[in-house]
Amino acid sequence: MSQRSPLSEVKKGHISTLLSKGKRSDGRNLDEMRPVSIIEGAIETAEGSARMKLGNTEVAVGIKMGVGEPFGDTPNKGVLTTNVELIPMAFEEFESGPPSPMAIELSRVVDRGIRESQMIDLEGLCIEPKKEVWVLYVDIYALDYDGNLFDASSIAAVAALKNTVVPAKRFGKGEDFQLPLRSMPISCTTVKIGDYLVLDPTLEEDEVSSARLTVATDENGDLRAMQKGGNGFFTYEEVKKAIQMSTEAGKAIREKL
Amino acid sequence: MSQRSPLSEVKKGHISTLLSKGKRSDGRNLDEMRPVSIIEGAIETAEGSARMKLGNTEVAVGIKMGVGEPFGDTPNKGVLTTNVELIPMAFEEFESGPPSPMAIELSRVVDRGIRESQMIDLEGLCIEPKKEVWVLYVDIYALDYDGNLFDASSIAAVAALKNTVVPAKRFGKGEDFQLPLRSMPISCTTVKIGDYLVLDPTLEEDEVSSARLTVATDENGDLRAMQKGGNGFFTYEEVKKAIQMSTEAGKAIREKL
Amino acid sequence: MSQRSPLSEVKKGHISTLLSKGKRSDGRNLDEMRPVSIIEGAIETAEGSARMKLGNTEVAVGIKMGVGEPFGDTPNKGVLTTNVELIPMAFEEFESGPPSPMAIELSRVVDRGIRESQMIDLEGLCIEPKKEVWVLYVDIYALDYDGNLFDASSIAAVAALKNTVVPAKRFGKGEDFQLPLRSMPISCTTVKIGDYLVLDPTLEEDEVSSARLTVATDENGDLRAMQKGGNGFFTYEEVKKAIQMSTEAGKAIREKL
Amino acid sequence: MSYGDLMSMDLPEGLKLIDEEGKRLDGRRADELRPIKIEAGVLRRADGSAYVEMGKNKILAAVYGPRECHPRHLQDPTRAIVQCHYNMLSFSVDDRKRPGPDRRSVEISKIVGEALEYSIFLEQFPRTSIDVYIAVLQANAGTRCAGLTAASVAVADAGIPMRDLIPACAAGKVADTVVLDLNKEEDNFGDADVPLAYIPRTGEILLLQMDGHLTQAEFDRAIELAKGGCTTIYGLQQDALRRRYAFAGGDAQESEQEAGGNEA
Amino acid sequence: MSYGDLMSMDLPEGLKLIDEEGKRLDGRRADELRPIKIEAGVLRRADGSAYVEMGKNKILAAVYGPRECHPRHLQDPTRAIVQCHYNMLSFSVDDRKRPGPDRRSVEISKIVGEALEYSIFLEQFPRTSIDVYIAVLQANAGTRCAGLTAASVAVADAGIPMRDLIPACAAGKVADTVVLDLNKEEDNFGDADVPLAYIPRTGEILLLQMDGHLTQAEFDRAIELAKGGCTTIYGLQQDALRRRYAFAGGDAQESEQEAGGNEA
Amino acid sequence: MSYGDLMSMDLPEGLKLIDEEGKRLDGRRADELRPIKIEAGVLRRADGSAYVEMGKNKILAAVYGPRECHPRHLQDPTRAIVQCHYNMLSFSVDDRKRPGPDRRSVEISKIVGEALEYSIFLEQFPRTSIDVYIAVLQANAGTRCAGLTAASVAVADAGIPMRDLIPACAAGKVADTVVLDLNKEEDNFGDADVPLAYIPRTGEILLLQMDGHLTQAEFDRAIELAKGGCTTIYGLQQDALRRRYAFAGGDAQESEQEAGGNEA
Repeated sequence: MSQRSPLSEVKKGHISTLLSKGKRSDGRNLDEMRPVSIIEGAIETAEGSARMKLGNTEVAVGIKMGVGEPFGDTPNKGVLTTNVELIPMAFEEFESGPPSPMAIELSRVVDRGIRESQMIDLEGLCIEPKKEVWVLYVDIYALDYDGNLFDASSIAAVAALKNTVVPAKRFGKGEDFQLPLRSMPISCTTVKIGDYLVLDPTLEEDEVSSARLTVATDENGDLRAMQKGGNGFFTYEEVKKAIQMSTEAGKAIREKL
Repeated sequence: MSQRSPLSEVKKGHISTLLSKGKRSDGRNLDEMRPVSIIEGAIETAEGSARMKLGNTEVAVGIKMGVGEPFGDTPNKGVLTTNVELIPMAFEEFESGPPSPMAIELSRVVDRGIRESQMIDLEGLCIEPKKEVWVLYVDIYALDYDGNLFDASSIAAVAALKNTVVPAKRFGKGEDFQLPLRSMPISCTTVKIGDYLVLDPTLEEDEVSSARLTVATDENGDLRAMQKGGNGFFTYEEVKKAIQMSTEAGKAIREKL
Repeated sequence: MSQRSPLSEVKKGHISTLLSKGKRSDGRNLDEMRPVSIIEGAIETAEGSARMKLGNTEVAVGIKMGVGEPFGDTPNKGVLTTNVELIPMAFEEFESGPPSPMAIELSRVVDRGIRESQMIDLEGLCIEPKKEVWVLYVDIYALDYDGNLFDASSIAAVAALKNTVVPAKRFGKGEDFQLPLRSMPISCTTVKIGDYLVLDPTLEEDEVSSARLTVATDENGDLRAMQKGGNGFFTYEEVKKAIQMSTEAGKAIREKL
Repeated sequence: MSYGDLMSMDLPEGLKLIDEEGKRLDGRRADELRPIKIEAGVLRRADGSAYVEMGKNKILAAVYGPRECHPRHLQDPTRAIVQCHYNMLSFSVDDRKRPGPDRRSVEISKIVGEALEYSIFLEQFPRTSIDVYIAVLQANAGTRCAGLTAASVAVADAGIPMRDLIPACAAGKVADTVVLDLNKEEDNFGDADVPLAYIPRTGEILLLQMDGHLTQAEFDRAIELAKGGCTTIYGLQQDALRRRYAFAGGDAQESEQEAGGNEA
Repeated sequence: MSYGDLMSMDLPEGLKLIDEEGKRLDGRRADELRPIKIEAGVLRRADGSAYVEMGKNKILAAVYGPRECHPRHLQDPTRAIVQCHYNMLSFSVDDRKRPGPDRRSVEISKIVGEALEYSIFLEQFPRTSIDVYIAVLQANAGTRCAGLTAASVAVADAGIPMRDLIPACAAGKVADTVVLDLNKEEDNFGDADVPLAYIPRTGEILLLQMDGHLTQAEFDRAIELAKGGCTTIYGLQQDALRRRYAFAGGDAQESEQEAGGNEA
Repeated sequence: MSYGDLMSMDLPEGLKLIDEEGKRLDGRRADELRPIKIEAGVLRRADGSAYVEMGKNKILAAVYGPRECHPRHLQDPTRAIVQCHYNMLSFSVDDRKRPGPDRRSVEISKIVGEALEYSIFLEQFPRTSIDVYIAVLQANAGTRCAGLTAASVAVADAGIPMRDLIPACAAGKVADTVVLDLNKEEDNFGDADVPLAYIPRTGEILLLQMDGHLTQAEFDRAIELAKGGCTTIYGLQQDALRRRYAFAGGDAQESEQEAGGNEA
């Protein structure tokens, strides 16, 4: 996003010319998501799972659970950990080793989309206050990368959480039960290319964009999380427009889940 | 083993010519180990120890023990950890820092030779089921490297385990006692140079070889562990011949321990 | 200290010429410390703190405390941990990441100055023998570097410990109380440039010096810790003279605390 | 009541984040910033530096560069890059923080660095790195905004050509009220937090995050308040640099400037 | 009985790994492979890729290269090197695995990479690296063999000149019987495991390990079974590539091929 | 009484570190070194090596170089650098030590390396590194001094041009008495420890530390004793090298040399 090589200037010119005619290189409208395909529950070793394609971007999400101690300041709540792994299988520039700043930002934005929206009823994951709670890991792996992992990751995480069954029997804690969920926030991302805002950018679009805005909205159209990225700016009018595009796209995706 | 520099092609030619005459550059037969010298119990701070030379290859092995919790799936068994350290003292290409793939493969092969052969009576290291067991560390340091650390490490580990005394008194767990052992598997390694199989390779031989086979056999000549390495191949006939060479050499070494 | 680039040879010549006239580039006498300014207690989130300037060298020290288990061999003593962070804010050659050998030596010398001098009454930090003791972290950050972090760090640490209040109430362990202190050792450092010994070196002086001697003395002028550094030598006469300079300077600083 | 108590508990009974008269725990009105102090040029070794107090936040920023870019593979032949390191000192929070970067500080470093990149004429210094270090000595909610405010002054103090200074502050929602510049208690027990970096002259938004739950109307109000806060802080940044240049050559002055009300 | 129960216990009473009729827990005969599905060209970004299901194992492999070798000091001026990374995803096993390589995966990466090196004409690409990534989505014993099987198809899918495809599978000993292709329960409660990679056309053995306790006669029988398994798998690898090339240009087809019996 | 008991407790009742006749726990007088054995040229792969026993300390040292300097950024165009790595093997102490460097070993490596640098004509080998590895097989107080003693012999064994050999030993204070060369019990229950490296011929002090509590007069006495110890050790270092060169070509000899009293 930030590296402006001569090549990407050419690419940018090409993409901008198309945008000025209201077109994108893959034929989409500016406010249109790529095709979404989600396979839920395909991983039997996980408590819940989803494989998701957003255009050519593909991720796998698995939910694992265990029993552990609660944090001292939330003695009656389960513990949630969200992690995005950008494995080199997915893209030639992803590297093994400690997570890059990009992977960390992704993890934290997805985590906030789940945590701050209070999607999961964490109090329903308390076994014994102060002593035992369910620990929930949301592990997201990028398998094939063509831009906008923010949305692919967070939507696939929501899908995986939806089919998660708490493995209570395996841990000797009574009968298995469905993970207790409340609202279901959907994150959608817009980037700015020149003066245009486009939804759900491909990698090519992402590379020539100057700024990014991810917006998580809930069933009521309320805002649940937001993250601006990139070394460009938005005006407040642009922010409002991006919020509107994300809200609309979120509605459409929520219906598919 | 895998790097084929022009120099090693020359070396390989020389070594192959000798082999075609049934000779090796240090005068050994193809199925002959280098001289073995073992000093047991030289490290007073260890519960058991051995310094071993295999030709010019030298290792030091020390056994340390402590009291800890058993693993959940083996509540009545002691815990075994095997670790090979390829410290830069031993060879100019060994580096400080996290263990190399070579060091990890070595550690795991030596560990399997001890663990899968059930050499140690791990149930005899249980203090109180589910609560307290003896924890046993087999730490192997390469001091001087001239090839075939697989055999030097695993044989020295066996020698060190043989003279290990469980320090029960120091930990307030009754009287000291000899580490309970069962079978005594011996690992011997063969490499393939051109079409020849040679036992106990020197570093020079290792560098020009295409494949390696380590075979651990017990008192009955049964197979207890095996590991093929290198980017060349063995035919099944070659595997059988290597097993035979390892079995014979193992018998001879077992008598010395 | 050890790198002798051509530039520093020139610098060294200049500094030596001055020294031969009994002068230093900032006008000080050879046995004179730079101006010391200490602000105690400025960090409200810390149990004790000090910001200290020694000439243009500046450090911030904060003391944090918690409750933990004692070490097995000191069941009735609090636990002390001292750490110096050479953050890149302070100097262009300091790097993020694991501590450099310089940072580790600094930490350990400051730690010994506090620990071996028995400055803190660690037995007064026992809550319940073998079970609970106070854990005390002395964290020292270099903010601006112009030489002699040994003295800036250790003097600022002493100043921060002096205003430390044990947060017993916050941890439900009774009333807050002043950290129990005994003696108050002061470390002063001398370096050797050519044949001259100079106290409290600036970075420039440090870079052209061949050896360093840090000496911690107590109220009685007794020796409490010592550390020689650098790849040059001292004669025993020089060591005696450096001890004398450090003892005198330590007295003067002790009066200011 | 101690800090620790407030931190680890639910809102203590009887405590109201906003009282009947609309006053907050620390006596502020909804649209009021905490007292702010900004000082430029406080360190000798760094090329530029600044110190900011914003309520109980105490923050140092230092800038080195433009200088040779390490690690090399990050070099850009067409422009400088900004490498920002946000660092909470171990004793800046109630429970000691282990030294070194955690995931939170990596994320903050990234978004603060991106905002700074926009403000600098990077094309003038190809292949170089501009390294920005933010050290939080004492934290009390809002450190990313105060850190960016300080870092921007430090970049200016280093004499690096800039498009403009970047002021930053947060707004949020507390006890059903949209308020400016949350302190720690409000952040812990509030409903939403919206950090914003905004250049008053151009209306450009360079940093924007949101946590919690806001209607779109509440979000509008939060942005409105935060814009006002940024405008005030922008003035204080300029004052600090003016004082710095006025006394250049001598030691930096210990002149304090407090921001009381704020007509956002 | 759940997975977890089987994993952490001794063999539950009454459960027989092989019944009176010689059938195994999942109904297979001693010389029978689990159902296998192989698909080539399943990822868009990688130069080559493959997906393998072998019983309950689900494995992806991707290949990048030949490309510039990183880190540089591993470059070989005379040939390409293969860098293989075997990776079990955190949720592929019952107890969550911490992301990142552990010692087991480093060892598997090494021996699988060595086998692949033999199969590629490395001399044609001096100074380059061929990077192979194996991701285990779901594990059920035998992942190193299934991973190598998948990786070899992915190398072919990348169009890299190869000596031959490499099929791999294990044999072992369970309840005193030598059997082909152990599943997880058999691996946990069995007596020995012998993974093998074997090229049927030439008889070359490229990967061989053994764990447990076997007489030399039992070892012979295990190798015999595993050779037969490799021969079957080799055919399925070829089929997958044929389907891939037949439909090249379109999306990879979801055509499934099951391997029932095996006349080893 | 076992090692472990001594280590983790206060001085056991009735045990006197120095008895009525002035004898120490191991029978030595106050000014007496422990038995010392030094052997040069004990490893084949290293360019130089040495083995030292000093009481119950067992220490190997190896030297590689001068050779190309890694990492590159440490290269000095005007001289060689010394990179010293002091390493306690995991089983060299009562409680197993995790392999790899800890903070203590980093500090010892630094100060031992600095002392060695002084002894080598570094200017003769610009841009290179001389790598010194010290492995403590068994530890019993005084390993940094014994390690430096060994390393200096190993440097000589590598044929690297040196100013002089470096002997090192410690003095300290035990039960109100200043004594030479503390063993483990004395180190644990003593009042002060003063490691010293000192070249007898020139009077140069290359390593000096102090821990504990000494009056300045006691410090003088400790240095006096340690100087004497160094003089004795210096002779043993020379003997070891003489034996090594006398038998050069054959295997290193297992000749032992004991240092009894010491006329310091």
